[in-house]
Amino acid sequence: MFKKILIANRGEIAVRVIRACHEMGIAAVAVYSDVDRAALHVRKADEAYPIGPAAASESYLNIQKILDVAARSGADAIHPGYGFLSENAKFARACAEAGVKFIGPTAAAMEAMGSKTRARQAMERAGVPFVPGTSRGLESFEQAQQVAEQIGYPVMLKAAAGGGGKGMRLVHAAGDLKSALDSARSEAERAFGDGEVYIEKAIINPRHIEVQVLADEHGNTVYLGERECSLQRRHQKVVEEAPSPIVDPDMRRRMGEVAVRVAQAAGYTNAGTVEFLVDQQKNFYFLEMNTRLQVEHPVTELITGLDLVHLQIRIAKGERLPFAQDDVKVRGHAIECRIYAEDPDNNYFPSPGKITLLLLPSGPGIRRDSGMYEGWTVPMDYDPLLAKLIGYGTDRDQAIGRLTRALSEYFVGGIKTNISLFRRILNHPDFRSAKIDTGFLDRMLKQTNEQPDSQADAEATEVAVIAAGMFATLGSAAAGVDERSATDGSTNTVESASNWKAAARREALR
Amino acid sequence: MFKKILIANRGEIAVRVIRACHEMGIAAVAVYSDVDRAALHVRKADEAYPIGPAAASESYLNIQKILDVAARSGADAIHPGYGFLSENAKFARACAEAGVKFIGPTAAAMEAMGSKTRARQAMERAGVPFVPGTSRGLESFEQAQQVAEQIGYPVMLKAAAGGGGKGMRLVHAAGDLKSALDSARSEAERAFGDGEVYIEKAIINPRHIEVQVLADEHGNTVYLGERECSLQRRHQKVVEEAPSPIVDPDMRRRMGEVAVRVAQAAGYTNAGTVEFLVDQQKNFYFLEMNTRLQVEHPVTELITGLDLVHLQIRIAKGERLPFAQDDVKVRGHAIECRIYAEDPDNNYFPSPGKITLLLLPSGPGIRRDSGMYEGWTVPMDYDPLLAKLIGYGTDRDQAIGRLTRALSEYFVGGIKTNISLFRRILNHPDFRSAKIDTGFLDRMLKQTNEQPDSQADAEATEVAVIAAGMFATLGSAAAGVDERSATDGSTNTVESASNWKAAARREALR
Amino acid sequence: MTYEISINGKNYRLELNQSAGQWSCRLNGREIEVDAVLARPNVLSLRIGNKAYEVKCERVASDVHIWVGSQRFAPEVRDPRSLRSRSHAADDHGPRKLTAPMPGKVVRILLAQGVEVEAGAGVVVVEAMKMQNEVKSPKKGTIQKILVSEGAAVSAGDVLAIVE
Amino acid sequence: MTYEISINGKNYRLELNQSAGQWSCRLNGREIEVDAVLARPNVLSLRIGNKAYEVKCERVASDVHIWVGSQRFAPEVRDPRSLRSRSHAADDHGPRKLTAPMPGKVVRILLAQGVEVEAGAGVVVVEAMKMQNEVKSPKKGTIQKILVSEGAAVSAGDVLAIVE
Repeated sequence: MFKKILIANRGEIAVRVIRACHEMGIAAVAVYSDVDRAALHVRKADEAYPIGPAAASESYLNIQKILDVAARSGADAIHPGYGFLSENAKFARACAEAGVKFIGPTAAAMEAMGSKTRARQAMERAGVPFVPGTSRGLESFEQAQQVAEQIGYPVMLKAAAGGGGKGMRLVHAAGDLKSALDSARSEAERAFGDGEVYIEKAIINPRHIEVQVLADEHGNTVYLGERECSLQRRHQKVVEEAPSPIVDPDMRRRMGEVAVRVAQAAGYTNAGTVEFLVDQQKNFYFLEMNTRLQVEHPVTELITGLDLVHLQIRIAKGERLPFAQDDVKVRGHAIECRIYAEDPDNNYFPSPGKITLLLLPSGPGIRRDSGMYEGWTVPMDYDPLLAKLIGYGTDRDQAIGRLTRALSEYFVGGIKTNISLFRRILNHPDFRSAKIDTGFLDRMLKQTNEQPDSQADAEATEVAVIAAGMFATLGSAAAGVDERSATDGSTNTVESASNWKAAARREALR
Repeated sequence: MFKKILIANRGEIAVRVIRACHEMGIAAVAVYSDVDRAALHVRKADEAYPIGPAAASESYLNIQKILDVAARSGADAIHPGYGFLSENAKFARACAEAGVKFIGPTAAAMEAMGSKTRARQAMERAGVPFVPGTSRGLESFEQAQQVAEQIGYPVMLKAAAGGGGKGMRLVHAAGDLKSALDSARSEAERAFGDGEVYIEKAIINPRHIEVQVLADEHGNTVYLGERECSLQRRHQKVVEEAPSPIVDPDMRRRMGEVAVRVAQAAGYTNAGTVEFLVDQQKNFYFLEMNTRLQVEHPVTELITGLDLVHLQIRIAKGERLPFAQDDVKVRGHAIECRIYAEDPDNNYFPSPGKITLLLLPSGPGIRRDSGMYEGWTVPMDYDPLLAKLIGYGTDRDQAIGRLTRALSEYFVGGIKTNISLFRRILNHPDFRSAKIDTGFLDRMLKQTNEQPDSQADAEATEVAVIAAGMFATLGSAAAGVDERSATDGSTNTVESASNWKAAARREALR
Repeated sequence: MTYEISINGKNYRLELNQSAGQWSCRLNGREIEVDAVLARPNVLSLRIGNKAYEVKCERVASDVHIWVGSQRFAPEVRDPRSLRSRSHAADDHGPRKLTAPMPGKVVRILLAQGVEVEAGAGVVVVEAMKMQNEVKSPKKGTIQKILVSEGAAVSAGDVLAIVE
Repeated sequence: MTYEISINGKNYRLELNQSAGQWSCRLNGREIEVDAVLARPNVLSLRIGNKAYEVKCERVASDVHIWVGSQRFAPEVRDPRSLRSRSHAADDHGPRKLTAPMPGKVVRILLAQGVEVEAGAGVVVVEAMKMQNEVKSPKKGTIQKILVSEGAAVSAGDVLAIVE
């Protein structure tokens, strides 16, 4: 087995991988930027190396710096986590050249999947179902018109190099096609330096369902069931669950077999995810393959009883999959909430800052993967994901019940989080009855917050009044260390690294 | 479903039952003694009622006080947890008479199991395998001699009303029988007010393996696999796991079917546990039935994917078991560590006091059921169980790996705990290879702590020296609120209830 | 000790006395049986009658919030030794401050000093975690002052501009 | 700042200076590269060279323990502004105190004032959590003084008796 693994990431996923290393008796090497010295992944690692300023381009995205640390620390493998360099073929190749094992697919497999249109050609040969449309970029507006007529409106324009909704346009009628095509192209050009745009039939209110696959380096590929990821905001997943409430064993098998064909067509190894769009008739269409570990991998772990990171490491070491497809059994139901540092009262804008009070949920069926701790200052430089709260239950209702209970125990003071959002989602009748699609969340957020029970409300208000008086009476004794640190953000740090104001100044100088 | 459930208990199990109530949308009523006002179960409940002084006999064991709270709060059911009144037939009957549903078996079923000898007679009729010996109390020393000759030495003398090793004597030779019988009788008399003693063939180095059963009130009884509970100190379980490393599917079925027969013979309903002794040839003998939820129930929940407390409540409400025996599938492996407030450097004597620093483990495969929190003062009046840390894995090795990892994250400052003990157990070659029996732990504790790696040791010592200097340099800033509360145990409490000194004074006055 | 406490514009008169850990409490003259334990700093285990509540006190910069279970309240407590009183009251008269809703970096100033502004119009753009946030005018009026410049780092609560 | 620190009888000379969050450190004259962040009170995230350690400082009554990962140390730090120095040193001469290992209740006094006592002989029995704990004499000698009476409540570290 590997002796030492470098984790080229930060936050909850870095902590999660470090834990897997320790569980397998492998030393874990952390890297951190100037604003992350006090981060949890540095506390938990066996070795930690600074790799530069807050800006990711100068630290977590800097291939040379990370390979230098690998060399200095003597790490024999690198886990990229998700985001940052995880889907960077150049990095995978550089690792291979440096003689460090990249825990993930080969650079070639990444590139095959990197461009949506090229991936599509390979997949079509493998008989993978696609949304009707062009498999390559459009040459001309005329061609766009022609194809749109064939497949029928509404149609969707998408950037070939795209992702995250950039360069995407929904077109309802022929009249709007020209302007939409132009703006999609220029947006794609700006965003990806590549204006290539293709056209597809638009699926209205689709579900986003993805299939987890695992492939070893000896030609064995299996699927581990699906994840329902339809709850999104700004093309950002917010709640994921497994299994999908609409997928039955037969559909699971059919989607799984397609996913395996996709992986095999790309010569894929290690863990990957095949994304599908599912329409109201439960037809599923290949969307893209994510060549990394997903944020939402825990829901699959809970319903299959497997540890995907352990398996990633074993596969990277050259081991064979320790089980066959028939051994994979889905049991129970799991739901994940992504806890973000966002302000619900301010259109969910990011809310970095110091965590002055943290009360943690635990107990039956609750898994918490977190990168935060009380006293830590959330830097303003990175993705606002703080932690993931995952609930498991014998069935979906129990999972929802446990998660609701755990959310009521969870308290993050000092910064704003989206915890209240999950209460709304989990209580929403359409979510309870699993009537969800990629438009659900935006629709729900447009609704005014359902009227709270006014009597309970009045009672809670009186409690708040009494408590406010008590805290005033108790004064600083009741505030403990928190009050001090609230007024002096630096009391929790010996050095100034994680004092965000300093970070902000550095930021401002760039 | 029930509207409101009273939890007649404290500590981690009260919290665990409150959570189940909230997950099912049921209001939870807590009761607490004077020294438990600040306890976690009071914080988490919807209603909380004081029931008197610290002494359990005047609070948690006081049937009338608890029924009074049930009446005042309008609770329609009572969950007794484990210990305290959980196996008290009088209490179960009093609840029935008061028109409050007791969540557990009937008083009659408890009484049938209460006396080991009477239980034995019922069981023998049901064809349950027993350790050779007398099924009823010994009339005379002569009879004892006679039986001992028949079954052969070594033999074990046991108190009929017994438990916890009281009134138990191991006799190796005929010469020791007389004195052993006399002392066993007088000890049983003192302990249980009942000197009835019986005799059994002594099983040397047995395993203690128990089977979880569930019975609804419509005649359906199922078993949920076994738990290996051989790791004990002073007849107190310390580590439990499921499944047992030595039980294969066939043995599981045979033990399970016997357990179901035992339950049915007693007309048992709700959750119960049938304990077996297993000898080195894997013969299993009925020991006793515990008519309550066990401390170690979580390991069964993790490998079956079920929630036993939810099921207890549904069964008590009159629902049918929602599954059949064939639907029960064992998957993966789970191990539980009982975190006690004990001092490993002082022969594991209890160590109550104020928890000044608490770092909590979480992440994949880790479940934490706890009754403690940072700033809480562990009262000196009750069982020292603070929390349970349970690790789940695809297999036993992964469960051990995850648990070892989580233990290294777990830190309880201000009081002594037995966390270090689990590290020794989990690293012990005999435990790793599952060569365990009820004598394992005492043997291990006799061994001197295995020599630590002296080089790593020297390194850690230097780290400690440097850190000590840094803490000295940083002074009180580094101590935060903890230093204050360490010198003034009352800063964390507005009232004096949880200030243990006050509690101790009250204690002293009794 | 007597407090004037207002929540959502509603005013309460709270008489609170503590002796030997026992509390006596009158809310708007009504006697209420209360009992409290400070479980840890800023966390109260509160009993009112026999109902139990976990109440959290959140102190961020100039704000104090009280959480009852999952509900958040922003009480204003008036008393010498009180939690800092907050009173950017709801009236639209006189100058109003625009404050940064989060720490971040000022990336754009949308309106210059002295110009007219509609209620809800964006004035300053603050960026954090790669997202931009338009800070909007709370009222119709004119921009009396812009207190930050582009590129400046600001913390939550910092005053960015004043509208009159 | 220079400290004399001893652990398990071994003495170390530690020179430690902090400026602008940067530490300089010499241990027994050897220069060591260190870097530390106080993650939260009593928890240091320490880097020595590139090795990372989570170090906890546990303060209970008169004891201060330093935990490196899962290993516990009882350092004695000598310096004016230091952690409280502890020195019930290992020498057997002069009077020695018997202290309560845990809070509890004195249930029995086994030996009276003035009597001879063997090293390791039980002197006082303290009960907590329904278990009884014999507090034993640290040395051979005579019981100079019994400072508690049966039924008394004691906290961890309280002196129960003195053996001379």
